[in-house]
Amino acid sequence: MSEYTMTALPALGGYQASFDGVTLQEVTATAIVSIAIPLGGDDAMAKALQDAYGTAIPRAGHTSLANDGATRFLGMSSEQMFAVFDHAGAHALDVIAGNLKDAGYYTLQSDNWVALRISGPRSRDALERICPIDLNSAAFPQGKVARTTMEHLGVIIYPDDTDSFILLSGSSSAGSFLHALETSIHNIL
Amino acid sequence: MIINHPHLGPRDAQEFVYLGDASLMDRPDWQDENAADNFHDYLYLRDNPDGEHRELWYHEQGDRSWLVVTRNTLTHEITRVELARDVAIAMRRRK
Amino acid sequence: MGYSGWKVIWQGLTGNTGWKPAWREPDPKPSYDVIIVGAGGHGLAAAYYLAKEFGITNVAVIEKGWLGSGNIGRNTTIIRSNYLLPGNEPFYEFSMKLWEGLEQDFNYNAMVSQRGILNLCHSDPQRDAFNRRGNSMRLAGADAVLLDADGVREMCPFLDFDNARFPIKGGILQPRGGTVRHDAVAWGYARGADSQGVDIIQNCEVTGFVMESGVCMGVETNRGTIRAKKVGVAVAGSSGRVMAKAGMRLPIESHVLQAFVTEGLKPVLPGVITFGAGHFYVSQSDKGGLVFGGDIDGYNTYAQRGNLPVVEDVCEGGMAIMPMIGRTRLLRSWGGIMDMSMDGSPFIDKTHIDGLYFNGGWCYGGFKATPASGFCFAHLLAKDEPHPTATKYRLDRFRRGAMIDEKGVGAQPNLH
Amino acid sequence: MTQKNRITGGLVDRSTTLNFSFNGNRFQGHPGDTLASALLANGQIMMGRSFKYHRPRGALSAGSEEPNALVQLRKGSHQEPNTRATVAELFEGLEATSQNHRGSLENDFMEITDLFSRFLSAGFYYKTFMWPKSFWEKVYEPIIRHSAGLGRISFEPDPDIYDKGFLHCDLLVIGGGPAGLSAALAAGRSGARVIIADEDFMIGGRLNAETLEVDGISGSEWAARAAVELAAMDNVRLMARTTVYGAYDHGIYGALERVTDHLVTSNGKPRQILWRVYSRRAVLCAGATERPIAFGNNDRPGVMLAGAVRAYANRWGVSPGKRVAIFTNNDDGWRTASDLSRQGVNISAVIDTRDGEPRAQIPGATIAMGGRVMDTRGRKAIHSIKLVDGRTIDADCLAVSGGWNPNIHLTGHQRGRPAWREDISTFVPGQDLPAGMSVAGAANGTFTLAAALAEGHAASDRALSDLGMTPKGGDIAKAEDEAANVTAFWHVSESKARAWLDQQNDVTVKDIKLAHRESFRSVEHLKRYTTLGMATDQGKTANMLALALMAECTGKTIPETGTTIFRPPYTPIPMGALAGRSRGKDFRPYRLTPSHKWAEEQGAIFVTTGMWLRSQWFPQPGETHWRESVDREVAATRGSVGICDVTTLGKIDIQGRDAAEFLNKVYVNGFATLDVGKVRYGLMLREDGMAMDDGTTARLGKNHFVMTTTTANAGPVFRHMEFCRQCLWPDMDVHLISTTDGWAQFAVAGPNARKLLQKVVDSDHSITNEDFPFMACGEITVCGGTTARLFRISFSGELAYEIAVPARYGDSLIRALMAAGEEFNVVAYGTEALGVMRIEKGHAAGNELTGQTTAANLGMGRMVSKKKDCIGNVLSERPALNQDDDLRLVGFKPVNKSEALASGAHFIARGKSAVMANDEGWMSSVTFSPELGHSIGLGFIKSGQERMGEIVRAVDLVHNKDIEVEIVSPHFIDPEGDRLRV
Repeated sequence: MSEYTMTALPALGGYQASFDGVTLQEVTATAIVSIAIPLGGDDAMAKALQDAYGTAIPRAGHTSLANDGATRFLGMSSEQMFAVFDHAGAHALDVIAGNLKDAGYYTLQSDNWVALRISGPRSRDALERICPIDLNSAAFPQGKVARTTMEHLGVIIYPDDTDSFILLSGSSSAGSFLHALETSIHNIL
Repeated sequence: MIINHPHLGPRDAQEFVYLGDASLMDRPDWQDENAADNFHDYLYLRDNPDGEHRELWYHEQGDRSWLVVTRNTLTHEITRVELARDVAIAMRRRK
Repeated sequence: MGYSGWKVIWQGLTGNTGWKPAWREPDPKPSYDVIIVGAGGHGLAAAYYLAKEFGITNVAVIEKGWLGSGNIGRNTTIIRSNYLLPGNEPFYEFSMKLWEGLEQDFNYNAMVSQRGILNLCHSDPQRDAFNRRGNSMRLAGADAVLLDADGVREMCPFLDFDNARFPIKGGILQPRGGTVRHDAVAWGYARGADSQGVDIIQNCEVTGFVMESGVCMGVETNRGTIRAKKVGVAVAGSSGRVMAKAGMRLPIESHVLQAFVTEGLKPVLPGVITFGAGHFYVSQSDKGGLVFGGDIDGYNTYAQRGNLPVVEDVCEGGMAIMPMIGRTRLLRSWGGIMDMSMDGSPFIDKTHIDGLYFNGGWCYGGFKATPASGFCFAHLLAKDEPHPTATKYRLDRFRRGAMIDEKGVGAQPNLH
Repeated sequence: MTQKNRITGGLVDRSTTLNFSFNGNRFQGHPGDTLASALLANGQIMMGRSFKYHRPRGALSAGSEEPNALVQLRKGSHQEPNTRATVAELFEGLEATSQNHRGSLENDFMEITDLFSRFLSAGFYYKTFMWPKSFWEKVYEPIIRHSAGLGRISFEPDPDIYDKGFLHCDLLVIGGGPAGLSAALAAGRSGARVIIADEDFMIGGRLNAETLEVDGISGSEWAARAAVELAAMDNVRLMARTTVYGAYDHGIYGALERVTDHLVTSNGKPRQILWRVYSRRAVLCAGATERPIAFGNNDRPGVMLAGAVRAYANRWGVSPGKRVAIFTNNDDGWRTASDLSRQGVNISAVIDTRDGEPRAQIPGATIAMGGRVMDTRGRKAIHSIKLVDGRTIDADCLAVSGGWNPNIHLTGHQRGRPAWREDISTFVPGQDLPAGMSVAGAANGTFTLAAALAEGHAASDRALSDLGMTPKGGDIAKAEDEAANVTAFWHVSESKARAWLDQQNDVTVKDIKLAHRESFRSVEHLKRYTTLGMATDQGKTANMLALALMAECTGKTIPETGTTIFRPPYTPIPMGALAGRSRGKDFRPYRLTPSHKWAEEQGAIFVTTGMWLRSQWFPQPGETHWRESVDREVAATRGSVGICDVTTLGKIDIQGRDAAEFLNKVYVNGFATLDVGKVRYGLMLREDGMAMDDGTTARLGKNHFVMTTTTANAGPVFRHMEFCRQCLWPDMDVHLISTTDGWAQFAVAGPNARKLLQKVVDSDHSITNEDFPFMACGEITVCGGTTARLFRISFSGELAYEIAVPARYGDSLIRALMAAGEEFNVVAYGTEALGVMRIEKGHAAGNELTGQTTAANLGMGRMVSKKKDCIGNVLSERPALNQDDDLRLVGFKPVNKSEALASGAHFIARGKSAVMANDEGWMSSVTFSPELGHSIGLGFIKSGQERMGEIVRAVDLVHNKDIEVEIVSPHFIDPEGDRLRV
């Protein structure tokens, strides 16, 4: 056993704050694994996903949910999806690889991203100040995902509940991203 | 500008990075006897039309796909948007 | 008629009714020694110097619209000779020297104002690059001064030194840089050329070239055929579509560069300032407006208008270095079409077609080059050999691998 | 002071009184007032000075087209120049001052320019100030610059904050007048997503300025009720104080919302919001702007637009004068007379350029049909007017109406050309409107109320049908069509005195004639030569008249003479709003490495590299100069072991059956043969043969590689490889994803690097020289099972590794490494020490990879494989890139060891003069080498490889330095690389 212990430090130290009509919190212990579909391997991947998770390959811009509801697949492009699921530690890759076998190429992405949930009746008002995507519940219902840019930062956004959105942005700029969100909230209140 | 992405629908062109004429997909054969001239024309010469222009846009703040956008350089009207990869595969079939 | 203060006073006393037209509005003659296509700054300057320096006065300048309607009338009026590469620096320094004697030369006050141009740097590598460039300038006989942060602060105390995302580490100053009243340059050259017998033919669009056994013998226009021994094309912005009429493909793309001016203000800026960590450069016009610009929009276009992302990006750059202008209002924005070349440098060259000469590819640096470009193009048209300061601006340089790439970004026009 | 011009009626809240000051004088007004209406109410007619002749001026208009009444609003750092008093909403304590005068507003020393005006005609400055040459910058220009300009800025940072936002709608309605409200109601009731924006703080447009009725109630009341209905709809966003300033491609509009400008303070909230509106359809209902008539001294305070005078009376309960005269060429002017007369204002005369019967009975007024005003009297405010027939009439306010011009500006933002309509003698929107836009109401030349309401409703129905929605807008609001006949009349030719067109820039009828005489005849020449329409109002009230006059001069029709092109913004937009939050430290985001917190604790000095903040060096107690710290870090690393955070290097995960072949094509050197578990240095060219980027790529599995790029090129390289993958070789099975932020990576360098690492790497992974030799790589675990990657690569030239763990463990790892290194006196080193060691080692970096250098220039020509296809190899063979005297990267040291080299110096042969013709190259990187004890440098010099030992000069003219240097190998330390392999 090593004399040095490694402790995981969330990008924002587990940030959480509530404002009038908006709640903002860092989502920790979330694993993200990118799954690339080999050229010509769509059918094999479709089958693997069906067998392991009982769901289909999400089209780009859409998400699909495992039948146990625990894993959400984000369609990042026609040949790439992100698997998002609760998982502490750094071995998430093995989970996906174990389930989908050699149907895809897998890359650990958990630590590339900081994940924030913004929720509450005024969450759209706050996001309106930085997000070019139309977040109207009819235009952007649950089951959709978009990758775009907010305040010069790349962001992946998807609704995970009514008036609730998950935001993924680069972990190295987590502080600036949080600042952008907090500013938006300050500006609308 | 708005680019109507074949998979993602209308997105602000600000999410994209522009490269140039779609002819840049048609890279010459390095072993051709006229390779030097072919590469020169390929990399440096442009039709630069005033009117319909097929051009390459990269969805950097999106799905990372390269698109072939057909856009009018006088009016900016966009009449067609294709995935560059599909276009490239079709091009190779023709060859 | 000659212009002078006395003339202004005399005319004032006599009701300003004695002023003569600044130029004639002649009909095209059947033929000329030289036709220059494009009555923009470069075309008019070329005609002026053909007549004045090379004694060739049987010249027509043919313009699709009104004279000066191209980029000479829609730029940000900056003059400088702060280039790095040997292919460029001597040419731009030659241009600077011509600017310095221009008004007395063509008897028109173009308000050449050498209040200095300051490029800011924000990192050590940037400072090293400025050092290299400053030395290039000095080797070419130009002026260059390197400033540290304190030197910049002394000159422009209003810049954001204390709260900047990209701290100002210093800058390179060319004291002889500055601004010129852009329209007046076109008008001065037009008046000067016209007074020496050059025909400036406005609202005359070139529809084709007269080709006889592979030689260019003139131009077809909407006002008939006009023949000439030599045809020089200087239509930057439209080079692609005009040269296409001669069957040429060019190492050029057309892009739009937006420019901006604010409401008038009492004096704010000493000279020209450019931001080294964002896309923003600014000066103040004699009328008081802050004239500024930034990056090109980045997509091929012939439409003289841009879009919001670049508008906002440029203004962000402005606020980043000068937070004092927050309550100053943007009054007007406009766009000009740039000949963006494959290495960011221009062409002044014969084409492979006898009798057809080409001047273009100025990217967004054409205004400062106007006098030298006109002079060197006239030199080429008159003597059939390049002027000593413009020997590198050849159309075949990419085939040879002799690029003149100041920015080092390669064959992607929208990055230059 | 009493509000002597305040009359009955109006929409201001008289129950509340607001105090404000103008030029220090205290006044009172009411909520609902603008600064202009309040000043007029208080009898303050003169409000400013003109740009060129410093003529006394009052408000001409009651809206955003105002050329004259410009003031400096607020004080100190909040000072806001060139604010239109006619749109500035009054608030308690408002402070305004007039501008562009020396001395007081009333006694402006600069007014003498007016006496010399005959010498200052259009373009006079192009004809003089040329002698003596040196006088321009020194004398003439400073004088011009100080007398020109308008308001002053505070020179302090703008204390307010601004925000931006994005809105989406089916229908954007631009303008909240009758047509706009009608359109918005129709669309809103149909369930469409609607945004309706109006620049005014009170919705209703002209309805608030007129006495017309809609649906049997007053127009203003109807507008108020419509606003309430719209505000109540979830699918409608009603935006007052919001100017749609520009029409951009594909239905995108720019809009500025003024959130706190009408408040005493913005209380830390955004002052204004710059909205980007994505609309599927838009209807422009921007109304129309009245135009004046040109006649002698028509610029005096008190001469106003008739519609404005009517607006001040009807909306603000203010009569600008006690004896008001009207000068009109249309029926609309008469409404001003009857409306004011009905409110008991004395109308001294109505002068109508048309013959025929008076259009109304105005008690006590002199009626002059077929009459014309020739001149006015009264320097700081008119007191009388003179008619062409010689009559003089008392008037302290002259209301002028020359007809109305539709506000078609946004229809022209994409260079759509307007069309001429003879019947109303003005331009209306042409055919080529911006895609998705339609126009309704006065903006479309439909000047009467009932017709405007109907047109707005119809435009909405058409838009919705286009979008496949069912219009359910209900009935069109009912109203009468008022009389609105007009007969074109532009200027009074009998006037001898100067007649103004552009009042702000002082462009007169004479100037137009002069421009014509001097052949500045095209509209653009006219504008540029006379400065017509170039002022803050963009000639909204002037351009049409000037055009008509030029047409007269040339004998052409007005449409033949042309129109000027409209440019965004419709009204001026503060720079602060356009920048939004992106200023100061928020100009761009910060990227921080996983060891940032730890480095802060160590008191590290940080440097900005791109978006990243990196540790530059770690000062220790007692160190006073950065060189001390850096020299110590280098010495300690070369002497024992040092650690550097290299997380910022780009990391790209590359997988796929064809990954190896793919790398073979993007790198100039071979990768297909790289063994699993090995790392290789790779050089990437652009297609033009220039070096693009370099780095190491590790093969973790048969189909799995991890590439590192330079910090600066991480993005461009990724984009380039996606281009190659998707556009050039689409049938390759390769997949890319960035993992830059995912892994914390540290370089551990120095003779004791292995000993240190062995303490943190779990024992089941052997990293002995045998098991883990130079250029080995592998996936391991550290500190008891944490996933990690280890690469045996070296940038410093020492025995070195780079170790990576998932970013969340980065903080732990740096602490563990430093703790483990204590026994070896480990140091943390920053980018400076990194740079010193790479120069000592002769590695090229950013200063060498300038995008202008080939592999050959960098001394890596032999790496470029000729046996395979790779990006850049064909064009890298062009002659000019392969000459005998090509630049070559070599090392340099000063002949006199005590001298410091300078980066950016140029090389000149000894005995040659320092001119460009003798330029042989330049010094790209320099440093002091602690190991060698003197300054060393890397640089490019012609045929460098063949000139070892030669002495040349490094000339640094900008620092007046010229020293002799010796050309040496770029590998200053351990040229054989023995240290790497131990």
